[in-house]
Formats: sequence, structure tokens, C-alpha cells
Amino acid sequence: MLKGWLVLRELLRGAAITGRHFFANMTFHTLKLFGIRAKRRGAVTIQYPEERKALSPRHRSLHRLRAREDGKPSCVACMLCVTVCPSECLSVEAAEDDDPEIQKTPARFVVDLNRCCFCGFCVEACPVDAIRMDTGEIRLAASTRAGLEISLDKR
Amino acid sequence: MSEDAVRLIPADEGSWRLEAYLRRGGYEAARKAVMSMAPADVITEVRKAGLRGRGGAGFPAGLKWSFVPQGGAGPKYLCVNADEGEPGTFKDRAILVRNPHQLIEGMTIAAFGVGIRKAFIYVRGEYGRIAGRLREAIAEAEDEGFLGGGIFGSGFDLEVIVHLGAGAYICGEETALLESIEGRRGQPRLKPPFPAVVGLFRAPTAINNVETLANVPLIIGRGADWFLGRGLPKDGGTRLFGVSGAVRRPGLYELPMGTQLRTIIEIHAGGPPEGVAIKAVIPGGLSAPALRPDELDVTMDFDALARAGSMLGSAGIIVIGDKIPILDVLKVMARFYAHESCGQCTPCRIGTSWIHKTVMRIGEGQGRASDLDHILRLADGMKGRTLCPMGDAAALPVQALVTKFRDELEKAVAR
Amino acid sequence: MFADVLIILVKVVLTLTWTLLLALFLTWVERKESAVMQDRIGANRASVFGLRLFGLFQPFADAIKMLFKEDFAPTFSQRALHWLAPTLSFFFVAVTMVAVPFGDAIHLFGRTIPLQVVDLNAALLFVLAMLSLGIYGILVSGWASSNRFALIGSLRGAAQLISYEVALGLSLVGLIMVFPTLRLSGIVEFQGGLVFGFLPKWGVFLQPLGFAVFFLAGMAETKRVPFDMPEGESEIIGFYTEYGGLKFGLFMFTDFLEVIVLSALATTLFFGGWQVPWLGAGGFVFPWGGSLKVAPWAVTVLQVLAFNIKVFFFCWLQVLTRWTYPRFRYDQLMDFGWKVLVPLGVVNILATGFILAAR
Amino acid sequence: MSEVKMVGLTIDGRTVRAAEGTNVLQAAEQAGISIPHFCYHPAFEAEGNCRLCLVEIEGLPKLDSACSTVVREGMIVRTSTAPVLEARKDVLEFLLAEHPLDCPICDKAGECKLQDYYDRHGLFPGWFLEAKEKRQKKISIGKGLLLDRERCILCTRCVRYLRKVTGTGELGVFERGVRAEVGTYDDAPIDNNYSGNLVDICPVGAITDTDFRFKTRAWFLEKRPTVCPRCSRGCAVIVESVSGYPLEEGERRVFRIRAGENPAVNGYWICDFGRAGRRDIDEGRQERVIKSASPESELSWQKALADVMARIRSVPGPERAAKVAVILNSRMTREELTLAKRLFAEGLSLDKIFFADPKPGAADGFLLTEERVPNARGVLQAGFSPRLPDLDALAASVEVLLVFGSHLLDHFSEEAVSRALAKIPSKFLFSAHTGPLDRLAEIVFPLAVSAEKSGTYINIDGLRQSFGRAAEPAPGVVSEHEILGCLAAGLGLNVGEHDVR
Repeated sequence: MLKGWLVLRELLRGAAITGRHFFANMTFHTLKLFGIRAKRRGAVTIQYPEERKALSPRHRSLHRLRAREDGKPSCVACMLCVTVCPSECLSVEAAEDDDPEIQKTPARFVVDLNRCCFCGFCVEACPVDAIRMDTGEIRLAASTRAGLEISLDKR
Repeated sequence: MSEDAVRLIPADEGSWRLEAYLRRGGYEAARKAVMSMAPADVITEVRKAGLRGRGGAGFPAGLKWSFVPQGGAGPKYLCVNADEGEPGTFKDRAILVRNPHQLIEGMTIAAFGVGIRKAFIYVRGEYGRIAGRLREAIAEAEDEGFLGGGIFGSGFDLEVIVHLGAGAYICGEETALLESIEGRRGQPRLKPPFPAVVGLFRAPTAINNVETLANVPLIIGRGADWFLGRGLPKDGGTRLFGVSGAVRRPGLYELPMGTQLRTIIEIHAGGPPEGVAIKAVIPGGLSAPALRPDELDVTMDFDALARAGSMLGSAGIIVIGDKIPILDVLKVMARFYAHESCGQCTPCRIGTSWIHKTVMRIGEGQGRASDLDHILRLADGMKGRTLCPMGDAAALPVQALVTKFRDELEKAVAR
Repeated sequence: MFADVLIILVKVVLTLTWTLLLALFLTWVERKESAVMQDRIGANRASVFGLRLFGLFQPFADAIKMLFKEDFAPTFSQRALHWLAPTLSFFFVAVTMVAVPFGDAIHLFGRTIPLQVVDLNAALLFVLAMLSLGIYGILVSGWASSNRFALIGSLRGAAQLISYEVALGLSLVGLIMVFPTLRLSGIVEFQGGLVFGFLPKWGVFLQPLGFAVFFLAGMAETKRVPFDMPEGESEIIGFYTEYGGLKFGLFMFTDFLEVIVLSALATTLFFGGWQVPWLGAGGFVFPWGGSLKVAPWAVTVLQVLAFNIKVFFFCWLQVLTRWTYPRFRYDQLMDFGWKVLVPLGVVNILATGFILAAR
Repeated sequence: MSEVKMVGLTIDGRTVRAAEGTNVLQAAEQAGISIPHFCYHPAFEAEGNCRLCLVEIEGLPKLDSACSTVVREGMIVRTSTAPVLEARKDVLEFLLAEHPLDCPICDKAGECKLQDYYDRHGLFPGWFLEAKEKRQKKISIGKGLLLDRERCILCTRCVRYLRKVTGTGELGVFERGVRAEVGTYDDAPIDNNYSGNLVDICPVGAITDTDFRFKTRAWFLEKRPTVCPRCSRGCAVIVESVSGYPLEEGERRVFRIRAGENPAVNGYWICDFGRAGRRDIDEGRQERVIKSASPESELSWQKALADVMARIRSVPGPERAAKVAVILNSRMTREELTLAKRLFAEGLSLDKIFFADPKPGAADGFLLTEERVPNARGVLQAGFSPRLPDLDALAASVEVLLVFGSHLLDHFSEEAVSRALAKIPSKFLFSAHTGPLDRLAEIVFPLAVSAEKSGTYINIDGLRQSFGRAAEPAPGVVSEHEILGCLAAGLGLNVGEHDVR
């Protein structure tokens, strides 16, 4: 019996919470409609295509290869990212660079976004801080699978 | 004249000439040995005399010879280490310049004792002109029948070849010296096997310092007891002390083993010049750990200096005055060893260069608080872990300087 | 005669239109209310010539979408029954509305026209009967879909609806004991009186426990969260697993209709229907003395408005409930029906009986 | 055989018996105690210059290098005491101090001893604060070998290898101290047939091979042993291939072939000719069944083989001996040869069984032999007497010709072969590689190379060596074993497949 009353109490509390939100927000919406207290947001929803939420600096978005001063990618094609990648989405081929101090450079650096799980392991594994996931590009869509295989060294 | 006869560096006119040497009673000992002694007796006599190697390590010469297998069909060699590369040391040069025949006589006796037919004198590259004088002396001795085939008319032959090095400090190390004579890169060999068993051209080889061998005629000519009487009971003979640095009369002093270091500096070399105090003394060539002024009451012999945490080494005494910053000494030292490391084994190759780089950086005012500890640690990393003694030779003096003069160096680092 | 038919027809059309529009509107309300409750904005993008109106066009867009979607029936389903099921559901719920009075009878062109499609004399029973028949739509849909999830959903639905039907029936018995009639118009009229001289003689004041049981059981009958066992979208999808397009739309629509029907019945039976407190035919007579004369046409308008406001309130309440509570577990659902609501219903009858007998 | 004298010693508290004359490092290794080392290689005398294998030997005042210390009776060695670990730490720190952190671009990364040892014994964090010496990187020292002087740790294994093993001595150490470096004399390139081993013995990535350079990373490689098929020495080799990620699906690549260890045959070395066998596995391969009548269609080898069987069956039994001919080769395994013997010589009673092998080359006096086939002894043991076909005689009488391998052209001109084959109605080629013969054959079957199959070769000294599959077969290829087995089954001949060895 007691349990029943407790349940009832909790039920009423639940309704009170939702109801409170309803009336509070409704009031703000209504006030806003009439141009009063227009700054106060009644809702947390972001109107996506027009409005964008600011990304956290740690947010992992589309990968990029950092460039050296001369514009060549700073990647040395060590393939540690390829090794650590849990979804096997990276494909790197190395080539010879004429500079003996660089020697190794990627001839091909493709990330297959069809497979990528955006874990960021590649960024952590990179010994030369070449790959980063800080482009802020999160709208990744293509009409073909091939369209999501992105060559990072050619961008 | 009789005084000159028992000195390694005689003072008489044209002392390097054969006739001068003969005047001093030269080649009598060799004649005595070859004509009237058994080879084994020669070795026994030298062992009895307590002649310890003058090169640096102080290994008893007679004992060393006795390791060379007696008899046997194959060739055996005698190598004379005249690669006097240790900074602060100039005693062998004096012998080679002033008294080459005594060396040759010593070689003859040693070769006879060990049963050797062919001997090499490895002269450091910088002594090119001295090598010429040595060659002249050899030619003189050969002409008189003191060298070459049938010495003194006996059946004993000895051919002596002067080999000029290319100026590498490491070739003073006996196995590197052998490699160099063989025509290869002067790099130490692994020991064992020791050169007495597998040496030059893989044959048994006796290797001795110039000063060691120059003492041999005195032992054979006047007896082991006489020789012991000139030094200490276990450490016979006199020693050539080369004094350099902040003293009034730098030079070479032939004094009995066991002379007080302070006596040598203050009395014989005249002490530091006016207005200069002694800051440090390196008692046995650059590789010997330095002593502080309060440690100078030490007798100059192998055991006493070892007890004092240093070594007699080549007995080249370097006196450092208080006007010289220790960092400069350290710089010279580090540069020398970094330059002279042969590059064969890791700790020495990289350790010496590392210490050098660190010391130079401190010199440029870029020192870090941890640098001195790093240097000590580096020296520890080299000490006892290298292929040849050069690791120790490079590590110990650096370590000694850093520990004993830490206050001054810390100020230099902080600058 | 012709006029009678015409009047009935007009009333049918008005009632249906009102109900359907309200249901459509309710889909918007549901979205918007839940959004506001959850600090969101909710559907607001449907626009006509750039006019958004807080997404009010969304229901129409949905309707158009549903209409134009492919009419699909699974290969192994029974086509006729597959079609029949949503129709049945829709029909039985929609038909309930004919018995609900919207307002007091009006006098127009010398006729007395009750604002009610048909004034059945056993309307309460009719309503109960129609609501019960709605189960068939669910059962048939599950059966016709030839899909085990759909079947499980429909059987759950049947069990749930039948269980709560009992409580629903019991809760109304007390009302029948109190009210002198089964006729809904009569019930509403009866509620025009006062108890203790000031309190409107509404069912809720006479039968508070009855109302609670009625409303809870009624909510269970609508099959909406927290009573959405038949659907259970996060577990079995439910009886309309195999439905899409217009047919699915009908089911959805039926849901909203049920909400409206329940609100209309709750209003009619327990909240005085179109009665406005202290408003008689001539105007307000306040219990603390004093009166306010109101024109007869205004009285009718006030009454219809009162009815609508009450219905709206219950709709709002149901939506609030739906977005507040999580789903029952099935055993909890059955426990609640049989161990709480049914005994409470019985207690209510007994208490009512005692009070009536004692008086 | 003289009895080897054994010596008993204690290493890390374990009693170890080792042959007299072995060094402490080997003895420890035999006992399962690994002592890190760079400069020591069992093939040469100890040099003791890396100073990494320092161990504590009871009775000696200092640590001594395990590689240069010969075991003595009753010796007590400790390999993991604090001073030993400290010494290792210091030596590794010294080495790393002048070693570039090239690991990301270094081909050796992943199998680099310096990496492994530092990871296990190293000092973390390091305390080298000075500027590293700048040295030349990427110096070509001949035969596709690149020398990186910054990475070199001067273990001088390469120098000693070229002096002691090949005797050519192209490399030497120049300069001294920290500037010491390995180099060729007067820049004369290394030029001997065993230069590839330098890459294998270099403990770090100082000497790398352009053939492998930057192609993949060492840790992706799957390493499986096999026997080198390029001459009759039968050296042990290790085929290193990748067959999954990060390659494209369906791709299998052999990245390199390295020397395996086989004291009975090749020791630790293989010749560059054998090393280049990598190309045989991956390049110029026959990829699918080609039927000249319908060149474009995808045809399974089983279906195509049915055509072969039909052609053989169409020749009446008694005439087969004269009208069906087979050309085999000595690259087939012993098992396949037995199967061929039972099928062609006994089952079908063919008279015309010929052999066409690659032309012999010059032996180099060390490992490489004249015969450029791995199984010439196996052919004899299987009961064949190998002989070349007479093309004119073949053309005159034969109706069905089965050619295994594409080495007819090593012995006859292309023109002569095509003239002869033109007269033969049905000819089938089974070949691992594409070649001019392809267009002359009615159907070409893609064969597996020896690295892709298992079997047995008998080397020039009569040593039987069985080997397993060393690389995943290229898609679509089939082994002679499968072909012969299938032919036998199709022709209704019992060849006792289970006892072909």
C-alpha cells in the first residue's frame, strides 16, 4: 500500500516536472512571440542548416594532413596510423622524396570514410603529428561509396 | 761521468752517439746477458728487480715476458711502445733523443731473454725526426755487431724495425699498436687473448714501454739489488717525472720511485711562480685523476697513487695554477678524448663526444643544472665497460675533476 | 422529414469534421507539446508560401505524405483483412462521437435541435460497446499481417483492452447509480445542478474515485504510452508492423481519435459536458448571490466553448502523461488493471451503494 | 666424428652445458636466456665493440662481454643483475644518443634490434640534450643497397661479413671517434652475389634495400619458410608477404625473400640471385585460364581441364603412347613428379615424356650452383630420365601435347617452337608465368609457383627438404599436383595420391 502511494507520489512528481517545463517554456515562447524577453531561449534545439553548433576543439571531424612549409604533406608514410586503425580504413603508399632529410612521403593517402569510425587513433599514433582530425568538417556525404574515399594528400 | 752511466737521460755532449754510450759503459750489459746468461736467468733477474712497466699500467715487465711461451717454432716479436701520446708526458722522447742506444741495448736483452728475433719500435707519428735519430742509432749498433745477425759473435740475431705511427693516441694501447703495425686501423683488440700469447701477426709478442726497456741494461749490468736500491722494495728503479704547468722550472726529473709529489713540485721544479697558487695537480699524464693541493703529500709510486685515487701512469705531472678555470681544463680534456677515441666501441665513442658536447655547451654559457650530474653519469657509463682502457682513461679524470672541483664548475654552469 | 435528415447530415458532417480536424490538430499538439516539455522547438518547418505558423501545416503535410505513399501489403498477408483492420479501428472509434453532446439543444427555425448527432437513450452502453469493438481492428490487423510481431502486438492489445474494459465498465457503474439516465444528453443536463449549493453537480465531484478509474482505464484503452504494449515500438513494433502509407495513417489517426473520444467522454460524464458552472439558460447565477444575464445565443456559444475547452484540457493532459511516463512492463500493466483498477472500481460501486442507501 | 667436449657452467642460476669453445652468449641462448647484442653474429668471431652483451662473471672485477668470453668449466654468469641492467641501459642510451629518430621512415622499424632492446631495457626518459652529429644519409653503396650513416651503430657486422664470408671486403670503417663511419673504399660499389645479406645482418636500418624500400612496414609481413627454387642448392629462405590489410582486397604481395637458417645447406646466407626470386612470385604471373578460342571468357581450370581430358580420351588407347606427349620440368616437386610418373608413364603408358628446364648458369663457387632448377635429383629419383624433345619428331607424330613450364624457349628458337607446335593439333600449356608460348597453346593454365605450394625438393647434395606453403597463392592459380590429380581422376586412373612421396 505504502509502495503504491510512493509510486503515486513519484508519478505526480514526474508530471509536475514535465508540466513545469511545459508551462515555463510555453510562457517564454508566448512572450517571445509578442516580442517580450526575446533573448531568452525557450528551447535548446539548434536549427541545424541555418544555425551551427560550435564544435569543441577536441571534436574529431574529417581528417587532414598537415603541410610542411613548402606545402608538401608532413606525413612520412610510416603507416603507424594504418597499423593502429581498428576499422582498416586507411590506405597509404609511400614514395621517395628527393630531400634526404625527408626521404619518405606519401604517394597515396586515402581514408575510406565508409569504414572510418572516427576513433582518432590515427591522430594519436602519428609520430610526426601529420594527421589531424580538426577540419571541423562533419557534413560528410556522397552519392557513391567511392565518393567517400578521400585522398588526404591531394587536398 | 759515472753519474751519467746510471741515468736514463745523460747530460754529456752527443750522448746519443754510440761512442758516447760506449764511454758510459754501454752494451756491456747486453754482452753479459747474451754471452754469459741463460735467457731464463735474464727474466728472473728483471723480475727480481721489480721493474714495473713505465707506460702507465705498471705491470711488472719480467712477469709480462714470462707469459710469452718459451721455445716454439713460430716467430715471436718484441714491440717497443714509443707512441708517447699522453698529454703531459715527454719522457720517452727524451730517452729516444738523448739515449737511444740504451733502449736498443734493453731491447737486445729483452729479446734474448724471451727468445725473439725481430723487434719493432712503434714511434708516434709526431716523432718523425726522432725516428730518424733512432734509425741512425740502430744502424750504428748494427755496424758494431750489437744488433742484426750474430750479436757479439754469438748465434743470437735481432732485427729492429722502426715503425712510424700516424698520430693516434689510441695506438699507445698495446693491441691497437699491434693492429697499426700490421697495417690495419689502429683499434684495440679484444683481450683475452693477451698479446703475450696472440699478438703481432698472431704470434706471441712482448710489448714494453721505452723507459721500461731503457732500465733493463741497468738491471742486468748492475744487478737487481742495486736497481731495487734506487727505488722502493717492490717498485724498483728511478722514474722520469715530467713536470709541466704552473711551476718555475718545468722539465724532466729523474728521481727515485716513491719521491714525494710535493717535493718534486716544490723543490725540484721550484714550486709555482710568483703570485700563483696550485689549484690542482694531475700526477700521471692527462688520464690520471687530478689531485687537490691538500692531497699532494703522496709518494710517487704505483701503489701509493692508486691508494690516493689517482695513478702514476706515465708520470707526467701537470700542475694547474689558480688562474686557470677548471672548466678550461675540462674542455681540453674532453676535447682530447673525443678527438682521440678510436670509435670502435660504443661507450667510448659516444661517451667522449657526449661529454665534450656537454662541456662545450657549458663553456658557451648554455649550461643546465643537471649537466654535471650527467657528466658524472656518462663517465660512470663508460668506466669499465669499454673494450680497452681508454674508456677508463677518459672517464676517470673527468669524473675526478667534476667531483673535486664541483663548486667551481657549478658556478660556471650557472653563469 | 427531409429537414430532419438534412439536420442529421449536417450534424454528422460537422461532428466528423470537428473530430478529424481536432485529431489532425492533436498530432501537431502532440509534437509541439512534447517539444515544449522537453525544451525543444518541435516540427516547425512545414510552410505554405513561406508561412510557417509554428508548423501548423505539418499534419497536412503528413497526411499528404501518407496518402501518396505506396499501398503495401505483405505477400503472405490476407489482403482483405489487411485492409479491413485499420478501417474497423477507425470506424468504431469515430462512430462513438455520434453520441456525444456538444452543447445544449438549440432552438432554430422553430425546431429544437440537440447539438448531438443522435441522442441515444442507452448512449453510455453504446459508447462502451463501440469502444470494445475497436479491439477487432487490432486483432484483425495482427492476424492479417502474417507477421509474428504484429500478431504478438495484437494479442497483447486484445488482452490489454479486454482487461481494462472491465475496469472501465466498473467505473461507470457508480456513475449509472448516481445519474438517473444512460442518455448522455440527460447526464450532461443532470450535471447542471449543484451540490452543497455551490459545487457544480459534475460526475467528478460525485464519483471522484470513479473518475480516476475511468480515466486511467480509458488511457489504457487508447493504447498510448505508458500503456503502449500493443505497439511497444522499441521492442516489437506491434500490430501495425506491416502497415504503411494510408493504412498506417488510419491506425495513427485512430490513436488520436481515441484520445479525443476519451477526452469527450470524460468531459461528458465527469466534467459536465457542455455545462459551464453556474450558467443556466438565462445566464450565470452565482452561488454567492448575484447573477449575470447572458443572451441565449451567447449561452450556446459559451457552452460549446466550454465543452471544447474541457476536451482540449483532457487531450493536453493525455499528451502530458504520454510524454512523462515510461512504458509499463506487461505484468505491471496487468497488475495495474486487475489488482488496482478493478478492485477500486468495485470499491467505488460499494461505496456509492452505501452512500445512496444511507441517504 | 670426434666427441665434442662439453663444459658445465651456471648462467642465472641455471646449469648449462655447452660445447667447449662456445662463448657465453651462445651458451646462454642455448639455455633460453637471451642476452641482447648487436655486433656479435654467430657466423663471425666476436668483436665486442657494441658492449651491449656485458654480463657479470664471478671472479672478474668488471663486467665482461658475453660474446667474447669463452665458457669455462664452473663459470658462474649472471645476465640480469643490477649492474648488468645498468650497463645495458647506459650502452643503449649511448647508441640512441647518436641514432636519429628515423623510425617512422626506417624500413627496419619493427624488426630493429635497437628499437626492441631500447624498448625492453632502455632508459626512459633519455638524457641526451646535445645536437646529434649530422651525417650523410641515403648513400648508394652498390647493388641497390643504401647506407644511412646516421643510423649506423658501427657494429661492423657488414664490414666483417664482407671480409670473412664473401672475402670481398668492399666496406671499411673510416674516421675515428664519433665521426667514425662505414664506407666503401674510394666509393667503389659493393659488387658480389651475396650483398643482400648485408641488409639481413644489419641490426638497425643503416643498410637497406631499394627493392624493399618504403614498400610496406616490417610488422605487416607474414614470414614463412620455404626452400629456394632458383638453383639446386636448396637454401632455406623466408618468404615475407602481405595478404590482407593494408593491401587492397584480393591482392597478395611478396615483399621480400630473406635468408633462412640452415647449417646443413646455406648457413645464414643466400645469394642475391635467390633473393631476387621475389619477382618470380609476384611478377609476370599467368593470372587466369586462357583459351585461345574464347579469349575473353572467364573459365575455371576444372572446366578447361575437361577439354584436355576429352582430347586425350579421343586418342585411342593403343595409339596414346605415340600420339600423346608431355614436357615436364625439374621445378616440379618430388610428389608432383611421382604423380606425373604414375599418370603419364604408367597410367597412360606414354613414351614421349620430355623435360625442358631453364638453361644452366654459372656457379659462383659459394652457394649458387649451375643448375637453375631445384629438383633435378628428384626427377632422377622419380624414375625419369630427363631429355629434351626433338621438335621435328614431336611435330610429326604427336596429336596432344601437354607442356608444363615455359622453358622450351630456353633451348629452341621461338620460330622453331611455333613451327613445330603449329603441326600439333592440340597443345596445352601449364605455366606460372606469361610468355611467348602462351599464344601458341590452345589453353593456358595458370600454375602456382613453389612458394605457393608445399612439397619436397632434393638438392644438389641429395638432401631431401620438404617445405610448406610460404605465401598465399595468387587468386586463380592451381598447382601441378591438383592438375595431375584431377587428370588422373578424370581419366579413371588410380595413381594412389596418398603415397606419392
